[in-house]
Amino acid sequence: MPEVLDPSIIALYVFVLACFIGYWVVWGVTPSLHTPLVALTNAISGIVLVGALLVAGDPQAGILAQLIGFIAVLLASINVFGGFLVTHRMLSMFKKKK
Amino acid sequence: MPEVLDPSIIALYVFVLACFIGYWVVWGVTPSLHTPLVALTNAISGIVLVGALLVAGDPQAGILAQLIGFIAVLLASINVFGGFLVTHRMLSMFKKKK
Amino acid sequence: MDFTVNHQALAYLVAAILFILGLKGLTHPSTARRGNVYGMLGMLIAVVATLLSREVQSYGFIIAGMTGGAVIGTILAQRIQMTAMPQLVAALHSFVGLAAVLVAIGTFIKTASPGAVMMGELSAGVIIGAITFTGSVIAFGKLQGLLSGAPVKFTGQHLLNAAMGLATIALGVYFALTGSVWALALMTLLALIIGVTLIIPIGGADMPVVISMLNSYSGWAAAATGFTLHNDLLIIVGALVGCSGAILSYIMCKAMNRSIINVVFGGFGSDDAVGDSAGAQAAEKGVKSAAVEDAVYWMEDANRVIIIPGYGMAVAQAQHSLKELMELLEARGVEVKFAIHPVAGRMPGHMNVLLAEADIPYDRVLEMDEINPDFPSTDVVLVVGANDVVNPAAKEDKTSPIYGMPILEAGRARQVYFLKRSMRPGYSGVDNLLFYQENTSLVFGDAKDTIDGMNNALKGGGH
Amino acid sequence: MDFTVNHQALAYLVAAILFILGLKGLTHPSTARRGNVYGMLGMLIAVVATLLSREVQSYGFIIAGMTGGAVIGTILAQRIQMTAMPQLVAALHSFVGLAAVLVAIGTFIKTASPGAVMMGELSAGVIIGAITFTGSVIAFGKLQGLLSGAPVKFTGQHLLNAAMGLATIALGVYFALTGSVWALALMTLLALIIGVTLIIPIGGADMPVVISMLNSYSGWAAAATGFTLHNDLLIIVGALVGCSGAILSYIMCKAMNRSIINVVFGGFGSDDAVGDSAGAQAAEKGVKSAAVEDAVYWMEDANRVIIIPGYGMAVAQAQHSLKELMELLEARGVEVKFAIHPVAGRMPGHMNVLLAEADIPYDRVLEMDEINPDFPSTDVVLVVGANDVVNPAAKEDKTSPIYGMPILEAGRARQVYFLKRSMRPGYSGVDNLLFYQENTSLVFGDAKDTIDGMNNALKGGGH
Amino acid sequence: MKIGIPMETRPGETRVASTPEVVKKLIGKGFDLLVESGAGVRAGYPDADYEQAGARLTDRAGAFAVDLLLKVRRPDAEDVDLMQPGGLYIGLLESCGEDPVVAAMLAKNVRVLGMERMPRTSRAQSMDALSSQGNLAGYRATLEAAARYGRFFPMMMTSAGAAKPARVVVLGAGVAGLQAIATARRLGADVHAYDVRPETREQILSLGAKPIVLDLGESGAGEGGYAKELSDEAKARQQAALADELAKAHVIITTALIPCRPAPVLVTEAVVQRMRPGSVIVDLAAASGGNCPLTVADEIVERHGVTIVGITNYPALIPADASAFYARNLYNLIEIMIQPGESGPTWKDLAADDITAAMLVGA
Amino acid sequence: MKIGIPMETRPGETRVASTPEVVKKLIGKGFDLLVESGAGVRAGYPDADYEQAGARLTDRAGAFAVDLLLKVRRPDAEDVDLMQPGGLYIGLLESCGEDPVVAAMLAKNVRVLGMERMPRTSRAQSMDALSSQGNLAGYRATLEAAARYGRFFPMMMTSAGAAKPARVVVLGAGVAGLQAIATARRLGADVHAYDVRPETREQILSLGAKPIVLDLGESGAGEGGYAKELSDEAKARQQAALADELAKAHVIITTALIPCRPAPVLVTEAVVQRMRPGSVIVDLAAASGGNCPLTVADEIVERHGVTIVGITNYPALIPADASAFYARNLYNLIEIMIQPGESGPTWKDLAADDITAAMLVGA
Ligand SMILES: NC(=O)c1ccc[n+]([C@@H]2O[C@H](COP(=O)([O-])OP(=O)(O)OC[C@H]3O[C@@H](n4cnc5c(N)ncnc54)[C@H](OP(=O)(O)O)[C@@H]3O)[C@@H](O)[C@H]2O)c1
Ligand SMILES: NC(=O)c1ccc[n+]([C@@H]2O[C@H](COP(=O)([O-])OP(=O)(O)OC[C@H]3O[C@@H](n4cnc5c(N)ncnc54)[C@H](OP(=O)(O)O)[C@@H]3O)[C@@H](O)[C@H]2O)c1
Ligand SMILES: NC(=O)c1ccc[n+]([C@@H]2O[C@H](COP(=O)([O-])OP(=O)(O)OC[C@H]3O[C@@H](n4cnc5c(N)ncnc54)[C@H](O)[C@@H]3O)[C@@H](O)[C@H]2O)c1
Ligand SMILES: NC(=O)c1ccc[n+]([C@@H]2O[C@H](COP(=O)([O-])OP(=O)(O)OC[C@H]3O[C@@H](n4cnc5c(N)ncnc54)[C@H](O)[C@@H]3O)[C@@H](O)[C@H]2O)c1
Repeated sequence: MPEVLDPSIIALYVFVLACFIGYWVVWGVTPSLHTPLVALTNAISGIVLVGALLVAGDPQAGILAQLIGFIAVLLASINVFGGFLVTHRMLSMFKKKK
Repeated sequence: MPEVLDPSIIALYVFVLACFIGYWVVWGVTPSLHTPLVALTNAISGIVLVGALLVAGDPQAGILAQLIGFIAVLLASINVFGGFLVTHRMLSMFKKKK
Repeated sequence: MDFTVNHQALAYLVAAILFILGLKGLTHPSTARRGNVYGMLGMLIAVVATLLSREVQSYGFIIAGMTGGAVIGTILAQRIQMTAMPQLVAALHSFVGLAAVLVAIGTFIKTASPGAVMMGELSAGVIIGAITFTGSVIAFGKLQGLLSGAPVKFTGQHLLNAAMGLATIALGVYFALTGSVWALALMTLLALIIGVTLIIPIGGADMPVVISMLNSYSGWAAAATGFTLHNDLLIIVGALVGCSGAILSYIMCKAMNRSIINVVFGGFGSDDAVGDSAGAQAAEKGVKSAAVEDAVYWMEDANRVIIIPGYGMAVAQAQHSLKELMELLEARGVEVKFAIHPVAGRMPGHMNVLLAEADIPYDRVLEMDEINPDFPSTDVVLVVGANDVVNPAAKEDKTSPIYGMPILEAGRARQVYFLKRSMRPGYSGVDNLLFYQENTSLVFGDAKDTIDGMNNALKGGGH
Repeated sequence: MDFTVNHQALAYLVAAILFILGLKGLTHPSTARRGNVYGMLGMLIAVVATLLSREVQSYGFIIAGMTGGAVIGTILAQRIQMTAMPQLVAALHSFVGLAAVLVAIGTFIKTASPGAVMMGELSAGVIIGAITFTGSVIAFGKLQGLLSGAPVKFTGQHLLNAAMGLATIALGVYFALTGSVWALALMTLLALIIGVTLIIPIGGADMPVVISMLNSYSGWAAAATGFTLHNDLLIIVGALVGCSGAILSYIMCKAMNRSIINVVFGGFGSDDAVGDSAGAQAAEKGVKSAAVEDAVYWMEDANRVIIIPGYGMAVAQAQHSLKELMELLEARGVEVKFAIHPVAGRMPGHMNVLLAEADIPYDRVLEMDEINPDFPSTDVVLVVGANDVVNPAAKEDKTSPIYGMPILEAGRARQVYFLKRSMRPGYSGVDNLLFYQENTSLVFGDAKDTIDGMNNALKGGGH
Repeated sequence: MKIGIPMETRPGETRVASTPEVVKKLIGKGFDLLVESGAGVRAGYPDADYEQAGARLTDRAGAFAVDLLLKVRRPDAEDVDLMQPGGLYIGLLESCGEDPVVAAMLAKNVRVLGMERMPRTSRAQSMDALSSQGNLAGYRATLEAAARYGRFFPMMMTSAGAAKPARVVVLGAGVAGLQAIATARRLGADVHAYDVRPETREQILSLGAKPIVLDLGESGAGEGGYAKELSDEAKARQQAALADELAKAHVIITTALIPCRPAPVLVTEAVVQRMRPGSVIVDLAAASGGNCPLTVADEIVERHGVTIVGITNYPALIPADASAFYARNLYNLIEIMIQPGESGPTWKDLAADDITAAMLVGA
Repeated sequence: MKIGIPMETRPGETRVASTPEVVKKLIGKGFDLLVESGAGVRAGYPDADYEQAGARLTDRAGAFAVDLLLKVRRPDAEDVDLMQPGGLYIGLLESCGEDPVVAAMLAKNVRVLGMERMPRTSRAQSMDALSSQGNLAGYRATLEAAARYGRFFPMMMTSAGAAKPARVVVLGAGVAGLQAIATARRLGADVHAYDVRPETREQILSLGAKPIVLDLGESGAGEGGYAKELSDEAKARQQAALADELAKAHVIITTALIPCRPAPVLVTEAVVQRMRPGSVIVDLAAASGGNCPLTVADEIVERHGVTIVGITNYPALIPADASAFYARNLYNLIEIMIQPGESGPTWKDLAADDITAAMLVGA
């Protein structure tokens, strides 16, 4: 019955709500965790990997697009693996008492 | 090209994200504002008015549904008007210096 | 028509943002009014966007309902006594609950062939709405004094509730699968009963938390309605209200030293833990107890605060913390004085020794005769572990053993906060008449801890 | 295939929730590792859900790319020196930026007939990604020492940036409307240049904030990609990273007493306000400065903390605050001692008088000879307005006027925090060699304010 | 009605029963004030100030021939001769039970109000001279101890070495004892204190000092806030249990008193022998026999290398404030005793009020 | 090598140049210690303790016939006769410029190290007797003031009335002055202080007291941390500007000194007249003529109702710690003067070290 909603609007809903969450989630971070937090955020921003996979994994996209996708997958993967690992290493420095 | 996403899933996205926001939004409230905050939240929950309007305003729904909708509109409206006003009155008590 | 679903969706998004900002605004006094305005604006946009939508075609019922609601709501809110606010909020809640039930049923009726998912969502709306409705009615009754404030308990209560809960859910599932109107009706009935049995065992002192909890329920009911109607605004706002209401209940419980489990599941063992706390005793005697933050809220904003230290300040060794409190308040432009009663403490000059140790400047420390005239123009008096020296019985009660002793006239200030650990009397063993005065509240706890808490709050430890 | 878009969407939702919980976890030490694990899990679910989707059909490039990325990423992260972490993060950022650009271009190529909206979203992804890419490369260069850390400035810089920015946006709009590949190429080029001109004027001291800012950019790039692909996960995570990165930059700026405007717009007037602050001077001399919270973080968790008061403690009258700090730390099971140098202050026994005034128990107050052996086994030394009495020059530098004076061997502890207002020397006028030691940081500010800040943080004022 | 303020003649006494400030207030109430010339000089209140306040200066006889005689110390036999029959005496009596001087006054039809007999009720607190003077004594005695101790009271870490804080033990935590604790703490000493009344534990803590807790098997709390005498058994147990604590002390200030009983012995000679040379004992109970048997009243002696201070009248060493406080006590008392009449104030029925009834010495 | 510790014979002196603790350390360094019997008794250090530390007890002559003579106070002419030619003297000289006794010592080929001449460098701080004794003096003088003041130092609000805190003014914020400030603050007084050296303002604040700031048109800061004498003009301006502050004071503690110059006059007779009867002036500059012209050295006088305390030797009133600190100063000094040799320690070249070079009195 009802008209169909433009998917971009739904995307906008999701975007706005996620922005609010992003706004609140890091308040109150301990200063010593600033750097690890940046590292984790960096690792998470490797989520473009998902986009890269869609480009690289689509055989209909043509070889140029797939090649571009391949590089994107490579770069994003470095970021994902490197980012989480670096975060892990930083956090390991925080040896707690006992 | 892509299959169509079930709208309930999008609703779920929105719901989950809104829950996170609800979780964070009221932390740190001053105790003296507990009661006004409850009052405002109450007023806002009068948003069922929107649902009530959709029932009451749909002539195809049949007279029974519309009557039910009418009562719902009435109740929800009382809540909306009463709620915001009561909040306002409570906040007026907080007369600040000068 | 020009106003497409896309326009509507954008308008709803704006409304949702306004609601979020509104709630956030209410967390701090300086933004609270603005927050309320945001909330109103959000509601206005939501209603207008709905009315403009293609689905709404006939306006008769709507105009009648909204006008009626507006008139009734406004009158209620205007006429109500400040002290009756909690009842009003409870009453309003019951309306939301009932409205949610009606919307769900109305939608069921108007929808040609509702699917199982939709009917499931719909049942959720009905159940939660119904519980909210009767629960709020009971809360209203208790607060209004129509029902006894005492918790009503019987054995097997929780078992019964659980059984009814399961039955309700089962009926909901059955309804979703079959669309049986009888199942719907029975389910609604059972949910209404659960609302009663859930709230009736909770004592009057817990009602503020209950109201906030019901608030949360009404949010979930709205969200369920949103799922039924595929209305994102209802989902967002419902989730928002549901979640923030739950958190708020938790925060309130913590501030009142209550267990949230108790409150949600209707007086679960509420008699043991909280039973004989200082706060409970105070409540029994009709003495108000307050949280640290309440006192802070009023002091922060005062023009003049007078601190009356007594023996309890010495026992708690709270002098250094008091110094800090003084500095924090003065930094906010509050005038702070210490009023020393000649026999405060247990030796002559007891308070002087300790205040000097904490390096509180002498010009802030005044004798009884000097400061007594200042009390009527004082916003907040903080009585820190003193008792006998502010007891009006010394002036009013000829039979009292302290009759005839001059006192610090703390009771004449606008607000009095007593910092002490219990309802026990002071050295003289005489009950303090000042406790029962309208403008007096007791903040229970060790004086040093309490003042440290105040300092923390003043330094913005709240957020 | 069994794995429908609905399943994928649900998996994405779970991933998004895990990312949120991950970020939240990283805000507190006790949940930080768990947070990282949540993040990894989220990524795993996201990748698997994507690979299972119908759109992904050929796996060759993917396997090659991911394997290569995994190997390179792992090696980089393992091999890197702890001190080179910031560079690594900068480098990783540049990869994300470039990847975002490539994904956008790849999508453009593969999409048969992209609409104007999609191409607009796509340009946004390219522009932000490109800025992130070159900006991160510059930041990397500065941190790695390949480029000078000094801010590079020229007149008209901001004007140029603004002009280029406008041009880029114009090209983006043009591209969206026409689909001109040349516009796309030119736009990309300009954006790459902006990345350089935006970061090059920012000084080395601000790099941590810049990195966090670029982080935020990479989030927005991901979100833009998400809009292009109609992928909710990318949108959510992008917005999350974008927003939290921005807030984090703001928080870091506040902690470092920097203006966020400066950093975002490349050294806007950075020379005047911040130029000659204590922190800047310290940085010039190669002395580390730290925030209150850093010191708190290490003290909170220490087994033993030694406080060395000096004349500055007396000037700041910080003794009462120190008493509170002692109590707060002891409540956390930290052993706290005060080490008194024989000539600390300006009169014999100066520190004793003040510590006694604050009622610090005598058994916590130790003489130099008693406590010197304890420093090597001490986690944190807090030097509160003392200077000469901990200066190793007294032992090491024969030409120093204080040569031969015995000192408190603070430098042998694991961490030393100096609380003072500036880089100025103490009574003797001699520069303090301890400042330059690896394990030393300076916390600038009035000692009382700083300690009050610590107390506040210890009381959980952080949240 | 005439009020007389004679000079105090006991050796070493420097106080005076009223100050110019209070004299002025009394005159305001309608009294006629007769002050012996020179009465306040040693307390820092010259004759001129009394005159300015409205009093008449007079000789000794003039100050005694009054309706209301205000004194600090107990009168001598000769003083009684000068008193006016039918008059009223208010002052300390310094006696318990049989007292010829009081008998003589009563015989002369002088009504006697003994300041020691002030009840310890909240209302009477502002008239309680034992409290006000005890407070001064506690403060001044601690200064005496500090001045006679050959070392620093406070901890002091200097380039010429470190001084450990003096270990001060205060025995008896009544009014004087608590003020002694407070003053010693102010000076930075490490203060420990002991009293038989169990409620003092918290009071000692409330001043930041450390209570010494002994188990005597019985409580020493008596009536009206005072202590009662212990059984012989408990006394012995107390001495033994205290000995180690006291031997470690560098300064002991004793204030333990029991009304109308000899002061309990708390610091034995054996303890004094064990103390470090140069230590100081200040015995505020010296007048009642002392809490240390080696104390000599009104003298400062050295025994076993320990200085033992037997000063009995500390308030006289801080006469300006001591007189001011005492005068205020008397004023507050007089206020409840009178009613305004046409020709000046008249006495109320002294037997009717709790306070005056308790203070009135029976025939 | 022999070190001698004679008894101090100046009237009122109770200190001793070394304590058993330090004696033991010196013996550990290889010295032979000769202590005049009874030397430490008045300071609380009995002969037995010295013997136990390893010293030999001897008569006066024995304590003088040594290689290193340690004294507190300046020697008498007769003392010089007992000294061993070629020996070394360390002690206070209490003189500036021409000094027959020092001349006699030098004539006898005794090398003289004057403790007053200790340079004020960081390294010398632990040997600086003027600081260590000044510190004690500041503390003890304040106790003296409190004991002689007829009222409470602290604020005291009681049921018998309220005592206002004593207003204490400290003049000269050097070592003694700062400790006086600290002690008066501890006792709860309302403390104000003044010094000519501008850097003292912050130091006064750092003790929680209130600085009095005057504009003299010139700075009083001299060399080596000491003050210099003001011009006559500035002196007059200072007296006038201080007068009102001082007249309000209840207790004045003066410590203003200028090396080798008469003490500046800060409290004029006119100011004393304006003070409230019962006030107290403690003049620590009494030995150098006093900061108040009415001060009589070594006496306590009353002028215009004000008690003026002229005690010149406060450290002698707190002899145990004073001796201990002084002994530590000497020990720290001796440590830098010797090198270990085969048969005990030997002297380094005293002219080579900054400190001893400055202390050495030239011929
Ligand atoms: N000044 C003198 O010379 C002297 C001498 C003897 C007797 N007195 C008598 O003592 C009384 C003095 O009056 P006041 O008002 O100072 O004392 P008070 O009447 O004895 O009251 C003290 C109050 O402090 C509270 N308290 C004790 N410890 C505490 C802690 N740690 N934290 C918070 N509160 C604490 C107690 O209540 P909770 O137990 O509920 O916490 C008590 O009610 C008068 O009756 C006076 O006559 C005075
Ligand atoms: N004890 C004695 O009898 C005596 C007598 C005379 C001289 N001295 C000499 O004084 C020195 C004592 O050493 P010390 O380490 O105690 O002091 P110091 O070396 O003089 O250093 C004090 C430090 O405190 C800092 N400070 C001042 N006010 C402050 C405030 N409000 N908040 C935070 N920091 C503040 C100053 O740095 P900022 O300006 O950067 O804040 C200064 O570096 C020695 O050189 C000693 O020889 C001692
Ligand atoms: N109006 C009032 O409420 C009021 C007025 C004055 C005093 N008081 C109370 O009365 C109490 C006693 O007052 P006081 O100082 O005049 O008493 P006090 O001078 O008679 O005795 C001094 C102290 O010695 C203690 N003592 C006696 N025998 C002892 C022993 N064997 N060992 C150790 N200590 C011993 C007593 O307990 C008392 O604390 C005080 O606590 C005071 O608070 C009340
Ligand atoms: N090794 C060291 O670094 C070291 C050692 C000892 C003292 N000092 C410093 O030297 C300074 C002076 O020491 P001192 O106490 O031995 O000095 P002092 O005893 O010679 O004089 C006492 C004080 O009187 C003050 N004074 C002189 N004339 C005055 C006047 N007309 N009005 C007011 N005040 C006047 C002086 O400024 C000085 O502060 C102190 O500040 C101390 O910190 C340093």
